[in-house]
Amino acid sequence: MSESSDPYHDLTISKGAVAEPGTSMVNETGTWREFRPVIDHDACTGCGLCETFCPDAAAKQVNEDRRHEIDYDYCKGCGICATECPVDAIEMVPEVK
Amino acid sequence: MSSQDTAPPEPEISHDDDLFKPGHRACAGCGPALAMRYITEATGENTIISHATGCMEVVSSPYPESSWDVSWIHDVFANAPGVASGVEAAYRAFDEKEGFEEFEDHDDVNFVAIGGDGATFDIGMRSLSGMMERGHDVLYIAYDNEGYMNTGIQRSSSTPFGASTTTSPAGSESFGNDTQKKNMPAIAADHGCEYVATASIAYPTDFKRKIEKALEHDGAKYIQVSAPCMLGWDFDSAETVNVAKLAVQTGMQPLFEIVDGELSDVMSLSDRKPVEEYLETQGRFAHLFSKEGGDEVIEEIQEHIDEQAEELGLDR
Amino acid sequence: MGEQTMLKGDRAVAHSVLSAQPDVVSAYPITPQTGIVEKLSEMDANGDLRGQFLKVDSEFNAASSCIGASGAGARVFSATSSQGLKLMSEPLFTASGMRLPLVLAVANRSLSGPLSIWNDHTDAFAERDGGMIQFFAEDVQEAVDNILMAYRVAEDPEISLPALANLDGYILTHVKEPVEVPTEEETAEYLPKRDPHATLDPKDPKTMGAFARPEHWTETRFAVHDALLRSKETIGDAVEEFADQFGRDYGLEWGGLLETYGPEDAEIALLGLGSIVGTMRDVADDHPASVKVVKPRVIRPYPEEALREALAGVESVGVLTKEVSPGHQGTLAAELKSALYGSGHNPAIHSSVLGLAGRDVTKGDISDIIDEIVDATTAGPSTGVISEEDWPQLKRDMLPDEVTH
Amino acid sequence: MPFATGHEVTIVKQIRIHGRGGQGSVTLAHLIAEAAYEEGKWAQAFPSFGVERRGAPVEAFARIDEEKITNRSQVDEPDYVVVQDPSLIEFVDVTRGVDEDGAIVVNSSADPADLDIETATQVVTVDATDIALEHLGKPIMNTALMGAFASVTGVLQQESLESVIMSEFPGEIGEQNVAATADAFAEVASV
Repeated sequence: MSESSDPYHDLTISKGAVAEPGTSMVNETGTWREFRPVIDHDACTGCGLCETFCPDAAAKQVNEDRRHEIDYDYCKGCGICATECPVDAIEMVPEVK
Repeated sequence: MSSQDTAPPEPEISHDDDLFKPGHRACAGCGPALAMRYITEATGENTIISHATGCMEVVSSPYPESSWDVSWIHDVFANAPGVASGVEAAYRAFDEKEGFEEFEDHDDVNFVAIGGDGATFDIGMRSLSGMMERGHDVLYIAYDNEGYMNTGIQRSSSTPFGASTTTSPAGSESFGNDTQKKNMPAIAADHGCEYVATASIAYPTDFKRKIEKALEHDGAKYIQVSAPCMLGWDFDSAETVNVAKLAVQTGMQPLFEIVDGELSDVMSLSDRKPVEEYLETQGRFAHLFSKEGGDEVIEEIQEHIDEQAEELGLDR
Repeated sequence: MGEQTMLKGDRAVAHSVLSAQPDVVSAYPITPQTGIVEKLSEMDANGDLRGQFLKVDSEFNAASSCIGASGAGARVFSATSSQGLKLMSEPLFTASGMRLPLVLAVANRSLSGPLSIWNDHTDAFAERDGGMIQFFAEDVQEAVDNILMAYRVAEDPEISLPALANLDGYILTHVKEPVEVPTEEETAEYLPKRDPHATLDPKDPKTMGAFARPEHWTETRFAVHDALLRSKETIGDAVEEFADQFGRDYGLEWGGLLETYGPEDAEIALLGLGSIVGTMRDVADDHPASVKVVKPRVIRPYPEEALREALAGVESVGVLTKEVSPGHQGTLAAELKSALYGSGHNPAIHSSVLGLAGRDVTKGDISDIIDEIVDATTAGPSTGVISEEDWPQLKRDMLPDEVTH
Repeated sequence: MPFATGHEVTIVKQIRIHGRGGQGSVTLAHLIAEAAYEEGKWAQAFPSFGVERRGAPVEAFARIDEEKITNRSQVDEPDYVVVQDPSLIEFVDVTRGVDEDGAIVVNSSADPADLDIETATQVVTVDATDIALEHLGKPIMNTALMGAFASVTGVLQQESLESVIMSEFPGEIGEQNVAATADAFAEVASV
């Protein structure tokens, strides 16, 4: 996230507290995570269900080969992707603190 | 907290196309947050959302942050439909009057109002009734997590029979909530909404198709999407979609459309599961399995579902 | 120039609103406001009102839809009274925080209970702390003109707040008297097109109505407070330009925030809001004592400095107010006392609560109040603030047993 | 407004109308005020503010002055009283506060002396309902009553009555009402 899109940078309250779109990106909810989903790319079929069912838009297809990755900046570690993965290609592993 | 892997750099992950951006403060495994994603994916950019107070409003808009990449306005708990009525009327006026050429055409904008079940079934029902009765060109979407989760899991008139909440707790004399869920889709249909549907976050393709279909209709539209709350329903965050699926598969949450007042497109079930399989996944129903007499309550819930299934022609 | 004609107050206000051609009008009927929206409905039905008219389910959603439309960038109007204003109260408070201009005509009426449909100022004062500009009108002409000035100030990009244009229910809504109603051309000249600070344009998405945490909320409230304070100057400009264009002067001498009438060096001042001021003028003319009338045109922003100046020479002030804050006193008097505290000038303040819920205030009532002030003044030197409040119209023999006499 | 101080107490005339809900007391007050305004005077007309429904005794008020009227109280000391319905006299004190040099105009076929009104003020009767029936075919007596009021009090000119009636009810209906007004004016003048 660029500094200019950080809404807290030199924050002055706008008239009526009108907020700019998409600025929640500054809040990296990955810090909430206790378990981290790890994708076994060999087992992954690229079906995309992890992406479909991620409440935080953290599971994403990243190339045309249907490779999927987890955006650990935002993944809260809920584990839905691991539960819904039809080929058990996602494992939840404890975050190492 | 960035990755400390020594593996080759991960490919770039882009959120450019997300209209409900990450960084929102919903619980891990939030069902309603999935609904917000699906709504924005289906409506696209040319959308103005009027949002009621509630979980999804609070988690998405702590000033100066916003998860919304579409135009969005929140006012109070009870008035999202009233606010949406005003937005829609303003665009109608902009179309008809001179001097507003810089605004999008009314017909090119999707006017959407969103509220939880508390905002929809209870406190905002007058506002919703007025919006529907007047026929504003607004799609109202109720995300239904069956209670006041934002304020700490109190019962609403959407809370199912037998569910324990903080204001309908199971106790020595109580099996939890003692009323049946209010039938909002029927109420919406009786207002003359051309398009009414139920949906589930477990069936996103169906949900998004229904949103797109709803938006093809002029006037007021109503969609109610079942969106389990891992916190309020008390299940593991990884199970949100499974619980939502079970709600559909047991007939607890039937999926259907009402178009021009006629029931249609019921998602029928070839092998409807007993409701127990759904109830046992959630702590809010745990007392039904541990307390004497709980089996009778489960039976009552099953009977209610069976009656509803017959009315809807749910069983294949 | 709009021609002077005989019009009923509610109809005249509707004509004034029409001249501003709001994009969205949204309202719900309530006595004694209804005549305003009935007339606007007729104007809508005849195609004279070019905006949208929403006949909503409640005042709550009248205010709500006005907020949505104002957020979208529209000029909006609603009208209400009493319980209706109460029902609007929740969204109205948000409109100020969101800095959305709305203009409402409020036909002032008592609040239940017991139910009463008649005039006093309980409803307006109950919204005092909402961050709204509040104008009061003495006669139909001022009610008509305040609509335009309310738009002018509310929609000023530097202010951007909701404004209530108060007019006394029945007394002004239901009286027929001569009034000039501005034409659309005149109003267009006076009132610039709205220039909103943000809109709900999908091409430039914004998030309106975000929630603020403790680290930011204080600043948003201060901004509203500051805008209200700054609005005094904006009102002054609006009154000045109004006088230039329409030839009617609403207290230019006092920055448009109040008007005075009577001898400058009077020993006694009478202070009141709205239509009662007209009757006060008549009494001041006839009474042998030297009396001037002081009429605040707004209660928010509060015209503190102007009041201090206008009351600078007087020995006593009679505050005649159609409201009371139970457990304390009439707010109009309480606020005057706070305005004079520390000013170095300490006139005796005689507060009278009267005219509640339509009880007729006669010239005799007002004359008696002046007599009492004269008696108190001649009885000895000014004792400063007199905290005991008088209820001159109270029928003590009718009070319930529980009342301690 | 920057009023000059020391407003002269001029010829303010205060009128109170007694009628029943549905008889158009407010309309009559409006017509009187409008006719005065037509003559270049300031005028004010307003109802007694109530929740009364059809048939209940109601009052309406008007004030006429050479200068702007600012008084907002109800009319308790009228110069003139107009009674639309004589059956009210039994229940309502129509003389309340009336000026002794003023007049009470009653819509009645009876002789003033036969009416049960105790007052030092002049009482005049006119059968406005009959005049209305004759000219309009309907018992809508307000324009006739206004003619009688103008004639008795001298406060309003016949021309201004005509002008107000014609602008309020253009066409044939207006003409019929003007005729009724003129009839009543003449009838009372001849008493």
